[in-house]
Amino acid sequence: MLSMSLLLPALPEIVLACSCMALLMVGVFRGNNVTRSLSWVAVFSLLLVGFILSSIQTGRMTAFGGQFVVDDFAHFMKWLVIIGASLAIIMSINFNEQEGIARFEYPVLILFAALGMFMMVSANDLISLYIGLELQSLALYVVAAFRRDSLKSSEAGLKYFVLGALSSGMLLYGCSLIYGFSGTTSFEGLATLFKGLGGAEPGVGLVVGLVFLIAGLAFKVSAVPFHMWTPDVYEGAPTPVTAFFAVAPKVAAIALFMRVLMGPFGSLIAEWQQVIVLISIASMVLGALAAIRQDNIKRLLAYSSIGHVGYALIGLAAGTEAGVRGILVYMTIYLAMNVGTFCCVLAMRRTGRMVEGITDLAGLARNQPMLALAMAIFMFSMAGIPPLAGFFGKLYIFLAAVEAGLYTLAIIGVLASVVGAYYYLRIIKIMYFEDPAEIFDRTIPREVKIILVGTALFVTFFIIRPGVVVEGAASAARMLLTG
Amino acid sequence: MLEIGLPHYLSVAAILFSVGIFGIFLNRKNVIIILMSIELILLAVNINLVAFSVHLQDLTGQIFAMLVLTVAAAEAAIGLAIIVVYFRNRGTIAVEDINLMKG
Amino acid sequence: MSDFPILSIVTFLPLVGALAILIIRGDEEVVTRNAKATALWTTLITFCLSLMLWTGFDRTSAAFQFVEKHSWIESFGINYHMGVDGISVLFVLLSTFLTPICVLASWDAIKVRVKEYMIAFLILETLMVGMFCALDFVLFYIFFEGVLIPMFLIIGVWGGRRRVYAAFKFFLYTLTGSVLMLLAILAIYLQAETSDIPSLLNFVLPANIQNWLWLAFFASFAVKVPMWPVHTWLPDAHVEAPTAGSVILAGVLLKMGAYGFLRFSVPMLPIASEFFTPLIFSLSIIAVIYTSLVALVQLDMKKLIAYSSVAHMGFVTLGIFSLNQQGVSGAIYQMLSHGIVSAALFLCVGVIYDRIHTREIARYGGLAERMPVYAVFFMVFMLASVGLPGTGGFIGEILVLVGLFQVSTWAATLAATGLVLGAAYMLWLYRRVIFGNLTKGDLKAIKDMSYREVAVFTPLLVLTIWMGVYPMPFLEIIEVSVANLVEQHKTAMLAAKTITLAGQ
Amino acid sequence: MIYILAIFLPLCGSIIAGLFGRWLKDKGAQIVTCAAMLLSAVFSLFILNEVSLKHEPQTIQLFSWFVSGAFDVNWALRFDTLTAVMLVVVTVVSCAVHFYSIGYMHHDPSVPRFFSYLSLFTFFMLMLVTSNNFLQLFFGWEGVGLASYLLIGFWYKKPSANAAAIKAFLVNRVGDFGFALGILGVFLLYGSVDFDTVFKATPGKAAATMEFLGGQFHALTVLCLLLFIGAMGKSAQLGLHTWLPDAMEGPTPVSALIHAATMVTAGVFMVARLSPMFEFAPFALNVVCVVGASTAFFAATVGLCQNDIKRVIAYSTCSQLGYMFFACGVSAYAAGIFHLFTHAFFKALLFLGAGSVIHAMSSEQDMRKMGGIWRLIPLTYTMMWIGSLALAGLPFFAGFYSKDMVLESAFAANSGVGTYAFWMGMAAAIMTAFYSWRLLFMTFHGVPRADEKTMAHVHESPKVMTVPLVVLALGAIFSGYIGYDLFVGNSMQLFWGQAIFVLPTNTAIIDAHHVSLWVKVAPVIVGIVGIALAYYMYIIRTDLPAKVATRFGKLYLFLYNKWYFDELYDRLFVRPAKFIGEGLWKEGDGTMIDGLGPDGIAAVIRNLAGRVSRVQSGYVYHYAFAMLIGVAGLVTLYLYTHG
Amino acid sequence: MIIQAISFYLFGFVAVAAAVMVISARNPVHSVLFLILTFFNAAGLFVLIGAEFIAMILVVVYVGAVAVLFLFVVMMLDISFAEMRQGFLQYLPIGGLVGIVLLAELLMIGSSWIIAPATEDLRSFPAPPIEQITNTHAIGMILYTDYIYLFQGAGMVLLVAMVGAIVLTLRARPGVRKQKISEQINRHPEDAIEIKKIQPGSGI
Repeated sequence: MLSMSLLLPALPEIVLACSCMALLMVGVFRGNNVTRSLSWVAVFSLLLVGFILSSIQTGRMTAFGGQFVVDDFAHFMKWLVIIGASLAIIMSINFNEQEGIARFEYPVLILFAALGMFMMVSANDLISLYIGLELQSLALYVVAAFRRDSLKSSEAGLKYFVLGALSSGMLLYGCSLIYGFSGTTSFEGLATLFKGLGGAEPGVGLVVGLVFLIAGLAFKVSAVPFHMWTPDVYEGAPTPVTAFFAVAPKVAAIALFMRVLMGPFGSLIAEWQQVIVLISIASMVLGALAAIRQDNIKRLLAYSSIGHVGYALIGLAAGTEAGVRGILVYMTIYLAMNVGTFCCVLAMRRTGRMVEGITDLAGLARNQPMLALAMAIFMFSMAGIPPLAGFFGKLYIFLAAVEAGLYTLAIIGVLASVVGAYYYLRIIKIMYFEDPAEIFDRTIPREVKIILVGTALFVTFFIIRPGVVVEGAASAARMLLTG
Repeated sequence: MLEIGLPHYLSVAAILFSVGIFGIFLNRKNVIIILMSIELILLAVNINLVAFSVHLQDLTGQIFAMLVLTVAAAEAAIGLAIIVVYFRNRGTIAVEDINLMKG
Repeated sequence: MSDFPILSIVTFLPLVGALAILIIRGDEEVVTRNAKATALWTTLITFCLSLMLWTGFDRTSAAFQFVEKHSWIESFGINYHMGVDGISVLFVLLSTFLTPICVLASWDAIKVRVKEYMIAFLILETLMVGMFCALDFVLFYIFFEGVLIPMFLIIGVWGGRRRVYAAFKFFLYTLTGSVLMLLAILAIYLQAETSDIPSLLNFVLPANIQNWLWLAFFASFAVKVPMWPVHTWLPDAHVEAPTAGSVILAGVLLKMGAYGFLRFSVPMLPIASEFFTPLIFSLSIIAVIYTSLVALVQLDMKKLIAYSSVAHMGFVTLGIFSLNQQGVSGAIYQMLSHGIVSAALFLCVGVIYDRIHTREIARYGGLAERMPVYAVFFMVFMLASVGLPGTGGFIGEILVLVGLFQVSTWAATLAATGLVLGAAYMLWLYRRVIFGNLTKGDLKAIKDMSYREVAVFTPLLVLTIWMGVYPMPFLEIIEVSVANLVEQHKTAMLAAKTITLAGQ
Repeated sequence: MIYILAIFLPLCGSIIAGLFGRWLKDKGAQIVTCAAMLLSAVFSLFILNEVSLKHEPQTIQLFSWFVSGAFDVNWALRFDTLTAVMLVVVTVVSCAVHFYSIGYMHHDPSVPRFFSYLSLFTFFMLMLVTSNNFLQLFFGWEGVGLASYLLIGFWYKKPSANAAAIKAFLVNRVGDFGFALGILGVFLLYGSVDFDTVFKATPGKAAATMEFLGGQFHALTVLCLLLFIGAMGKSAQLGLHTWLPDAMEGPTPVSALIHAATMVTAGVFMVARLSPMFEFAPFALNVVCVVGASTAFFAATVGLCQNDIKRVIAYSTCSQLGYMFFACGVSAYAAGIFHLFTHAFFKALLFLGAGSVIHAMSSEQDMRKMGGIWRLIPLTYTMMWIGSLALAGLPFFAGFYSKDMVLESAFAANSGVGTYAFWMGMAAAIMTAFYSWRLLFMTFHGVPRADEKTMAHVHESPKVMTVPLVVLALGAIFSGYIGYDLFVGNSMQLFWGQAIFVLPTNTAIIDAHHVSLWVKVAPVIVGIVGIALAYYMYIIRTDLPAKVATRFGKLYLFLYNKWYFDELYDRLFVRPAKFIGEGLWKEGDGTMIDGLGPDGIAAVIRNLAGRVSRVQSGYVYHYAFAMLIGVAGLVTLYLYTHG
Repeated sequence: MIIQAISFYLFGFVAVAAAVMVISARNPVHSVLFLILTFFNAAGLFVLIGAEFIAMILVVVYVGAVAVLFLFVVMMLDISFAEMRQGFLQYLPIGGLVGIVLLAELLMIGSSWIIAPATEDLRSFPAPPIEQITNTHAIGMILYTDYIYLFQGAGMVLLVAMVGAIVLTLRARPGVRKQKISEQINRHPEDAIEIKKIQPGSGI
């Protein structure tokens, strides 16, 4: 008999799973006309989960025989997931209604995805890693194709699914090799094993398995060369879904990345550092280059997110506490910037129809100065220009890189950020320097407006008290590494 | 040669894995074939897992394989659903036609 | 007095003004009028407040003054640390002085989106002043880099025909340099485990990494100065920026690079500075001669003055890396006077640009007839730019040359050719614009300067002459800090030599 | 107080006339500036009396100019005999020119501006001569350059005037370039730029060497040569003389004041002022001497063939400056200054006279279009005679005393360069006489060559113009006689006091009193020969000049075109500078730096971006393939590096 | 031993051959059938190695459910096989090269594998000897206890798959007549018939 106290660490997940099912039931019985209230309930249940999360949080705890772990790191990342998921739901409410896809399954699926992410973040075993990943992925495949009458959306879903399945296959193959050559799937077991090696090279099979595992995870964070799905899916999926894709799964996947590489494989850094460095460089460079020629804002943001992941991976490549801290700060800020930006994209609507061309933003500064200002803030922030928050993200990442002696990586990183700045500036240019195009509808839903203002303020005034986020990230990072 | 050990199973798995991968990127005809290729990959993984499990005399691998099977089934369901949706919109599921978005 | 946060107030008051403008509502005309008024008053008050720095500054001390320190990012020991010394205080004043002038100069010239324009300028002022006051590396970098944002918008939104190209070039060029500097800052931070500038000034960095760090700083500051061959953004940015933008660009932003050299490269990386001095000298001298020759053949007034700025800043870098009292003081002085004079020259171009809407030199000629007052102002600033004794330009140049001559006669001689070439292009410009026969039709009805314009120019004129005839009040402020800097550099070099000797 | 007033009154006048010219109107501006000038002149005479005759040199410290470390410069006024003499020259001539200008410029629309400039010039000139350190000297130096620039370009609508103004400023700048380097060197060597400190320390530095441009040289020689480059620029010596003839584009009073009497002599003044340094740099002195002598000869040859009345006088000035320099070059500074003193009067007289002629001829300056007007403007005619006689050095006119003294000193120096200077001076003297009378004859005699209308207008100038002429004429007649004793005669030592320093071994000027008779007489004789020749060619055989010109066509053209200096400089400096500038701009900045730098990189990146975008083909199998390559690549990489 | 070897090679060879056919068959229906063949052979391999439970699951789940689902969809979508595209061979050289490199590497790992030391101690759930307890039994003992978390997780995955499949494909078509028994039974005449009183002679 499992006593309740043993389940306590997983209480948020349990609550989340229950609310998923409950909402599903309600939806099934009440139909699509309760979608709006259901969405709000979903948001509240997420917040409730967050509340539980915060109230039970005391140090590092494991459950289910060590397959599940919660610590400050998980706590931090879960909060990001909660925020990302909540905002994705809120952003979608009006959008889905306007697009005629307001169905009650949407919030439920997002909740399922969030549950998957929770499992990923708390994974302490290769199997729980896989299950969490799949739970998340399956939900995401569906929401990507959620606008099922749209060719683009279904194509996005199809591409995402095919490539996602392939990546799962690779990841699994890697897991199987790791399991086979180490005899365990438990992270703790692996950690003990590798520590026991005392710096000696592990078997080839293990490392090849690790490479496959990295490839699978790199797919989820859309790092080059496993990124190819990203632009197409971002473009095809409904905008709130894209916003969700851009933040929550990335947060979860990168958390998993850290959890795996810094945890059990921490002492094998010599084996994987090179791989991460290569992936990171490729992501930064490609993210910067490919975005230049884009005309669709969602595609552009896709490449932008590829670039951002490249930066985040710098912190991973550093393989230090500072690196982890940098990633956490980076992802927090990244989340705010991206959600904000997608709110702006949501506001791009003419006579009730979405427009996604970058040129449609022309002269926005004249027509809707506040919207343009917010967008400009996000763009400058993404380019990493101080005093906006994006700068701090890069600051901590590069601090970690320099500390770890990864000078070449850091230099390539900053140079790529300059190239990347070009396309962010291009958007600002179009908004501010060009003659106004046709005006957008002025009916931005109130929720979206609030999110927009909130994220913009966060990005702008992050500078005043960066400590709040940074300290949290620091303690999370410490816990990830020291346990 | 006659002594059948772990390497043999691993080799079969590796070959199946490769065949599956070949199937994905050499296929131009039908998305469903791709789905089947994925099933092949997962099968390869399962062979690996089971082989290791038996070799290590550890049940974890078999549990893992079972879960993989479960997930694979779920994945197939979703995949087929997406293909159906796509087919309804596009009228074809030829892989070569799935390139509305690019660049 | 000591706990009155004067620096923070001077820094952030413009930001408050910007927020005030932001919340102005109403129809276009009212907003425009109120925005202008608010901006003007804010900048004027800021300037008046900043005069407290002038009066309250202890001229006998090389220490940082008006220091404020609050913890900011605790776990990293990064503080909000502000303060000024003799090197920086005058730049603060220069910034606060030029901004109201810019606002006034834009009064009628800017007709669209005035509100945004004024906000951009006020933010720019905050960032500029903050940069000169920052005593924490990270804080410094934030201000240093943040300047790009408002400037990018100012050039891009209110600029000329090729404004987009110019704005991008400006932004990306300077960004490239800055990000490399950021890495250097981080490396220093990790070495010294502090980002506090006063502490870092006394921290000895290992000799083997100094060169790399120096190059990273160089990448940033050289672009900002700008030094040859990374100067090409400047002519474009200047030409396309609105008048006030050019004024700030030439008046303050160019000084940021040289200030960086003074504040960081020289004191923190003494060995590398010494090592790279020949490089700096070569580039600066090329800049002086090269850009002077290029200025000679310009067809666009602003471009000509922009190129002349490059040449003048060449003197500044020469002075700084002379690493002696006269050279460094002269460099600072040259920066100040160039800040005033080039600003005034750009304003001069702006005056006629506002009337005829072209900057092409060939479209002008014979303005002296219709615009005698303008001719006089232009003349004085032109001569100051030429470095005529009795104007601010002279003091800086001669001090730089005095300092330089002690280090390298070659460098001084070659740099001095800049005096001849400088006179050539400026006089020729003046002749083509002001002198000659007034033949062009649209010039016949051109009006002389209005009272507002005279009000803009008069303080600049007074300062130019003052700085030339009685520069002591300025030099006094500079001297002690520079002496301290030079002394420290010497000590550091001595220590380095001893270590090398001991190592052998 | 008087000392200070003497210097700053012109500045006040200038500022008042300049700023308030619009309200004061022409009259007011004239009154203010002339009154200031007159007072200043009176004070100067007083100062001369105090300082030179009562031997009370003094220095007035005003305030600190700038201090940077050891580099300490003060505003100060130094009054010694050299200064006092210059003060008198400057203020008196300036005063005369001010008054003259009232008449000469009364048609001009911007009279206040003109007077403001004139007074400003005077102020700078006074600052120059009273400077107590190198920097202040430089201040005045550049200041007069500025004023000269302004005044040459006074008629800003005339393109030629603008060109001349710029040329004047730029050529002067070239000189100043040397001057500035000299100052830097002085500071490096002495650690100070105060005259007193420097002069005191000079004997101790006589053997010092310094590094300059990679070589070790005798320090004082280097410094003196550098400083002399400055003097060459300002005093239009060979090589840097090209601006002076062009400067005649300015109003004639300006030519009289600046380009004859005062500013151009600043170089001579400087050499005399720095005599304590030059004395220890014999090589530099030799250079000064050779340059001066060459200039004297060169300018005289060019003067032979010019047709513009003012240009003739300008080349004459150039030539006379050469005399002064070679006097200094043989350590006869006093003789140089003496010639400067007398020359100021008669050359200003000649210019103002020429101005009067031009005024009469309705602004005609070409002598070929004059002639036969001596009856119409007798007073001017007389004045020109007096000026020419003084210039030619005929006995008892001012030039006689000073020029003879210069030539005798050169001869008495008894050195190679001295002898060279002497013979060059003699050659120049005969040409001087020739072209002076050529000028007189072409302008005043013969048949009128101007058109009817002009001739009908010819009239004597008003009083306000002629009175200054008379004053200067008096100077041109008597200054030599009066000054001889004080400047170069027996009272010499006492008169100059500490102002001029001559090494006891350099005795040229004392020996000059004891040279053989033929040396003393020769200048007069060659003067008369020159006059006779001119008379023969321009009065008796009026067809001869044309014949000579065709006979020696090449030579004539060579001289007529001023030895092709302008063309040479144009080819050598101006055009290459523009060409290089254009090249650097278009090719250097445009093609090279931008092409390889920002624009080039941007193009490459855009190109790459296009390629990268094309890779994103939209086909799932490509994407899968990319993943496969990725994973295969990483595995291979690992096996390769670790296997 | 020989039998075991022969069986292994038989199963292995057929599985691989069928897999190749899966991806190269022109007709998708054939592909599905070959897939089923592959699975059967894989199941055979599992039995051979002693993991009979997994083998059974494989047959039941895959052959019984998944493969049939595939078949169903293939039939439903009714692709015309006439328009077979060429281009298959276009990428073969490079693709094949990469694939073969990867395969070679994997095979190398498989054959030269070294199991890390100390794996004995790391095993979470050592398999009990087959003599004491059957494979199925052993799995059953841990699946619902120690692996309850993952089991539940897998359940959620299936739930999501179900929801997802429905959400994507189910559409309420207008005009489809459905039998609603409760409504039919609860009908009253009043609901069905409306009686209108018509004035005689006025017409309708």
